[in-house]
Amino acid sequence: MQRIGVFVCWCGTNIAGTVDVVAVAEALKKEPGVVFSANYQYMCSQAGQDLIKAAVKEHNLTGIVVCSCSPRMHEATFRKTAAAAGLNPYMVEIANIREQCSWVHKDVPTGTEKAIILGKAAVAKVNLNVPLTPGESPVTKRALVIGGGIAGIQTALDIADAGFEVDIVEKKPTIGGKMAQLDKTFPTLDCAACILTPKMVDVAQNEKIRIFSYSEVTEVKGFVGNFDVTIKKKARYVKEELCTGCGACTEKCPMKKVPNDFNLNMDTKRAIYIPFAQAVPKVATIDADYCNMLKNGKCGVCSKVCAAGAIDYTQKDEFISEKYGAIVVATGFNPISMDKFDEFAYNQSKDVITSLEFERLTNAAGPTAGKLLRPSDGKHPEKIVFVQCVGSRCDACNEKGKEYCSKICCMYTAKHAMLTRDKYPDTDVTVFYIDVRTPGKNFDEFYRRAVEEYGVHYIKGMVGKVIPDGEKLIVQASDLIAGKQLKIDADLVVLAAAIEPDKSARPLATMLTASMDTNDFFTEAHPKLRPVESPTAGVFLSGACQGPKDIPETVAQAGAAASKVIGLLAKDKLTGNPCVAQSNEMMCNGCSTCERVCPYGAITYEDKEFRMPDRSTLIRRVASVNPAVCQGCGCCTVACPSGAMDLKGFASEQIIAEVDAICK
Amino acid sequence: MSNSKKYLQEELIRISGVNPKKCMRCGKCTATCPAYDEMEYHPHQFVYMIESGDIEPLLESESLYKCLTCFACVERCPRSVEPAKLVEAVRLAAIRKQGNNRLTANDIPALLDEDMPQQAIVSAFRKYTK
Amino acid sequence: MQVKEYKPLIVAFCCNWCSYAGADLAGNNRLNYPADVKIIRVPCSCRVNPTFVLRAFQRGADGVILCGCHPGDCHYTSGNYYTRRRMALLFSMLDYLGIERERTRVEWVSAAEGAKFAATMNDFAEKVAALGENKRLEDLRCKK
Amino acid sequence: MQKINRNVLVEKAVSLLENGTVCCVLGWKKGEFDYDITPAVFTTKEDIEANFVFDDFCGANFSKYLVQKTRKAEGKILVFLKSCDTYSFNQLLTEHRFDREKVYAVGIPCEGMVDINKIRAISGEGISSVECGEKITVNTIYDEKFEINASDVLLERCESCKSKLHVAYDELIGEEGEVLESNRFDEVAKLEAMTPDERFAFWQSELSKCIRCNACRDVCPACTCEKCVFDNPKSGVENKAPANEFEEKMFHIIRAFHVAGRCTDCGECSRVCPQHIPLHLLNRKFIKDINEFYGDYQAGAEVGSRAPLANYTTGDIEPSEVFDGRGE
Repeated sequence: MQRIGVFVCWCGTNIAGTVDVVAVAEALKKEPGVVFSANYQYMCSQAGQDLIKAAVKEHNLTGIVVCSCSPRMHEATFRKTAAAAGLNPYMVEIANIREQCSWVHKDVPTGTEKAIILGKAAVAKVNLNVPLTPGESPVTKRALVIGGGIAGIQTALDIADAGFEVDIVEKKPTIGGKMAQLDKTFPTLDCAACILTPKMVDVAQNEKIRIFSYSEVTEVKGFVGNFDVTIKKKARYVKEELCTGCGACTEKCPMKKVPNDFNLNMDTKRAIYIPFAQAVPKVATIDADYCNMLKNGKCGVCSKVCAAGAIDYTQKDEFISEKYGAIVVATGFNPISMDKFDEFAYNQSKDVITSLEFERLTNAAGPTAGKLLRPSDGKHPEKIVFVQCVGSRCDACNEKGKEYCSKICCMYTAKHAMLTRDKYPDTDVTVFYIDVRTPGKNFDEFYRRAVEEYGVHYIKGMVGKVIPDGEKLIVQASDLIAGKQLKIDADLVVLAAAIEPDKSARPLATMLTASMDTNDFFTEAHPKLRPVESPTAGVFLSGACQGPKDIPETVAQAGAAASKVIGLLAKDKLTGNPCVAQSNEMMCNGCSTCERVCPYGAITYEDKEFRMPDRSTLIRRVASVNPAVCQGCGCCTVACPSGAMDLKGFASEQIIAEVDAICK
Repeated sequence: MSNSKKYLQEELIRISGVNPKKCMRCGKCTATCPAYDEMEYHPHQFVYMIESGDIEPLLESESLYKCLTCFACVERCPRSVEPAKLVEAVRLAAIRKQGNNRLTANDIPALLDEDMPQQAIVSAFRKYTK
Repeated sequence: MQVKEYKPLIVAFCCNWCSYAGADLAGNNRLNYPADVKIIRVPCSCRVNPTFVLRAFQRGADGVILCGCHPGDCHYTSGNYYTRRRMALLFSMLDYLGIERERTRVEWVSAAEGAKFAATMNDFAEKVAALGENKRLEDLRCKK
Repeated sequence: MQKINRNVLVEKAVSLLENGTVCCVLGWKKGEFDYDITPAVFTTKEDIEANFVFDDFCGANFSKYLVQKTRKAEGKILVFLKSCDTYSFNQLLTEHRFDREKVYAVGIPCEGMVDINKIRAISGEGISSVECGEKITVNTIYDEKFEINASDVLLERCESCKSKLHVAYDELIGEEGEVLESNRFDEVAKLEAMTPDERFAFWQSELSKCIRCNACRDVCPACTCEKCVFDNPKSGVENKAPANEFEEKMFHIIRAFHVAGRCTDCGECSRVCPQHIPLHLLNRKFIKDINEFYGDYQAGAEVGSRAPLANYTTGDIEPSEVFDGRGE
């Protein structure tokens, strides 16, 4: 039997004005388990808390009911008071007789009567309370960053800066991501490589950071603070530790017709390659689909020219297991495929390109060495048409595109238009837009400069179709403001393709039990207040995997994700919320229903051996809750058919006791 | 909007099954329209004018009979608004009025000539007659 | 005509993150609603087992209302979606057994909707009061 | 489809037992009377040949027995499954309630089982013997003799059979059937069309007959909990004996809700109820609602399907909208 103390607060006149606090204290004294009751002007004051502490000692209290303001206000306060008096803090219950009683009811008899009932419900609950101790779990002080674009790089650097070890897993042979493919960046027009490559070098040189390039995450087990991750290092047929990145192999490789994905297949590379000059790690990789040596054993040139002896044709995929305390997802984005947009003739003409291809065409390290030339004939285009919102802002039932605004297209199109006019003032540049969206520091000014200083024609209206006609592309479009249909003879058409999350994100989300929206963007724990955390504890989001973002936003989010990781890794132990679900193994059917409704993947199943009354053993499948992952929503408790699952702190028995107390 | 206008608007929306509010005013329908030069009001204007209830001018307009119903606008609309179906609905609203048949049997002989496929006349007759 | 003023007994289950906070806000703004409404705090509306609802009716409650975060806003991301299914089915079943459908309700009340909370409770209490005492689901054995 | 003969099943059982495929056989044997055929476990050829029964009274669904039996059996268990039983079989597999490897399932065709109560309605009390053949021959202690067509006295669940398709088996005897257009929701719809007062009166009169024998729970293939909530003092609904009419209502609502989305509508609850309460009307109400609110769902149609109550969509119907468009 509990020994419960009831403490009724006046809250000045806030409560005492409409509730007869003395009568409440008297009435509750008669409740089962109650051995002491008192009332005081301000329970939350030091004197009020001292009164509670003294009563706990004097009356040997095992439970406390405070009739006061909302538990959202002072539950934490009174739990601390209880703890200070040597009581388990979870032996405290609050009866909310202010916000939900004295403030909403007018007269004293009504208020008093309701306050007594609320008090009784709290007493009934405390009678069934048990001391709870928050679970503790150790924290592996190492973070994993999945994705080595600017988001992943920045997050890794920030975490490493705080003194924690970080591993980056990047599926491509080099880190750098999309930003490495860009030419200039808006709105300042500084060169992407100039600001990105030093960061890549920082990553390479930081002794806290390990890079797993050409690698993928294949399995994630465990939970916040204790993830077990398996990483597949794909065979690159080059010993990373020996390769000096001299490039002799790539020069001598006779297989020259390999599509160069770094340049979006607009030119070719060799079967052994280093994606670009500033690659990190600067290590060659053999493309097994094209290498003659790997395909039919006839060649071996790279091995002969490699002075370091780094070539290893027998290399196999390698699986590495590592432990991490936190995981940051930074899987980034890709432009959507233009295959379905027949009207823009992307597949019919080489001179219809996407904006990312345009970036490569203007990049000094690109296929044209930075000269803006038509992919079809290498001539200088005199008339260029840019089309915005290709595949963005589509209706939900439109299968070609995406419902959302891709956010970055307005600005990069303005940038492309401006740079073209700057470098080639003889070029005629037209941009077709639906809306120009430029919220961002110096963004609108940038767009206006493109129009006013650089003479880019902005036309409101969408392009209806692009018709290849000899060397020209006839762009049929509407000018909605002039009320005209236009037919422009263009030399080059640039499509601002919508962006979508990388395809690797969906299987990764499944592995992490992290939730995604219908567009495969990762969902944040709270859209406003926890934007860089996944609802799955210990999983954080960085960059465009969470939604379309430009570089400054990505870097800001990367830093924010890093700070969350640092906050987690700085702890030696994680103390959880003790109000978590718990399964009674004796009653568990092993049916998996709870596992299916758990939003956090906190429930797993294991085969457990039971001793039966007849001394035989029985192996049964039972649920077990990981208290470090469970957030205590209680959804599983209702889903459980046998009632084996219960929620500590809000046990079925306790809630039923409250119901009974109220309905008496 | 007056009641009669509102009624007409609702009628058109009902006949066509199109929600003009989904339009984001990109004008791709008009950009893609092969009959643009023939039309006084263009597909995006149909959508916009029906949404704003300004339907009378459309009912009067020759544009109704210039639309080829080729469905290029329907195919390419990013918002799945389906402008051609709205044009069709306005056309129906126009010809359903007493004496508003666009084409009568008497008009047909005059239209017959060597170059005109007869199928076109048949389908026009179906389309433009109550 | 009713001679004695009948006071219904209403049990409201409120989720900790939205609706309980909404109820607190109603208090902060001194928005009145009948004292017949007694709130039980649960972490999430999905913690409410249909047996709790039935238990309340069995013990003499005249109406039971569940309040949770708006769909899509659940603190636990998906709890209230399950609540919605469970209660839709439970309430439909109660109605099938001939228990007045006005005695049960699910309402989504956010932490900012103090006014909605008060208005909902006023409306619900009024509807339940109009039905009178809940005889159909009352357990006579448990009555004192 | 033709009726299957007992000898075919006996032959099958004996051969599987003798060649070591299975170690025991779940089958039917005669009970106290000709018409209370009961489930039994056979382990020898002799026992099977002597006592195995298959006739028009073999309604019992064996799926549930597999939960306990597979735990103890050394080898495989042979189980005969009618098409409706296979749904329960799959549902239990979905819930990981037994090890599929330990079962050898033989699907058998079924033309419907008969309801002894319907026979009694014709013959009156005092049935002394029943013989199943082309027709069912019933003798009474008053020396009366009746010849009844099985198709006239089918169990309710067989009259409204939802499927002759076997959704699970290792081996099928006879021809495969198909999912049928069933009128099984008609009764539910009739009740829905009543006024609340009429419905209340209907259920009050039905449920007040309940003697809380728990037969419905004990026979239900979805009720395989390690410990039933009604036997668990901590569940808040522990309740072993009848006290008043509400207790019964509470019991049946909770029971129906517990199996909602998992009930395959096998009809065993109504078959075994000694008070003849139409319990299937509660389960079918949930099934009907689930189909209407969340799209058609047949529990047990496939292993591993996600039960409607363990699932959701963001656009689900609101509880307040449930009654919209349902008249009144």
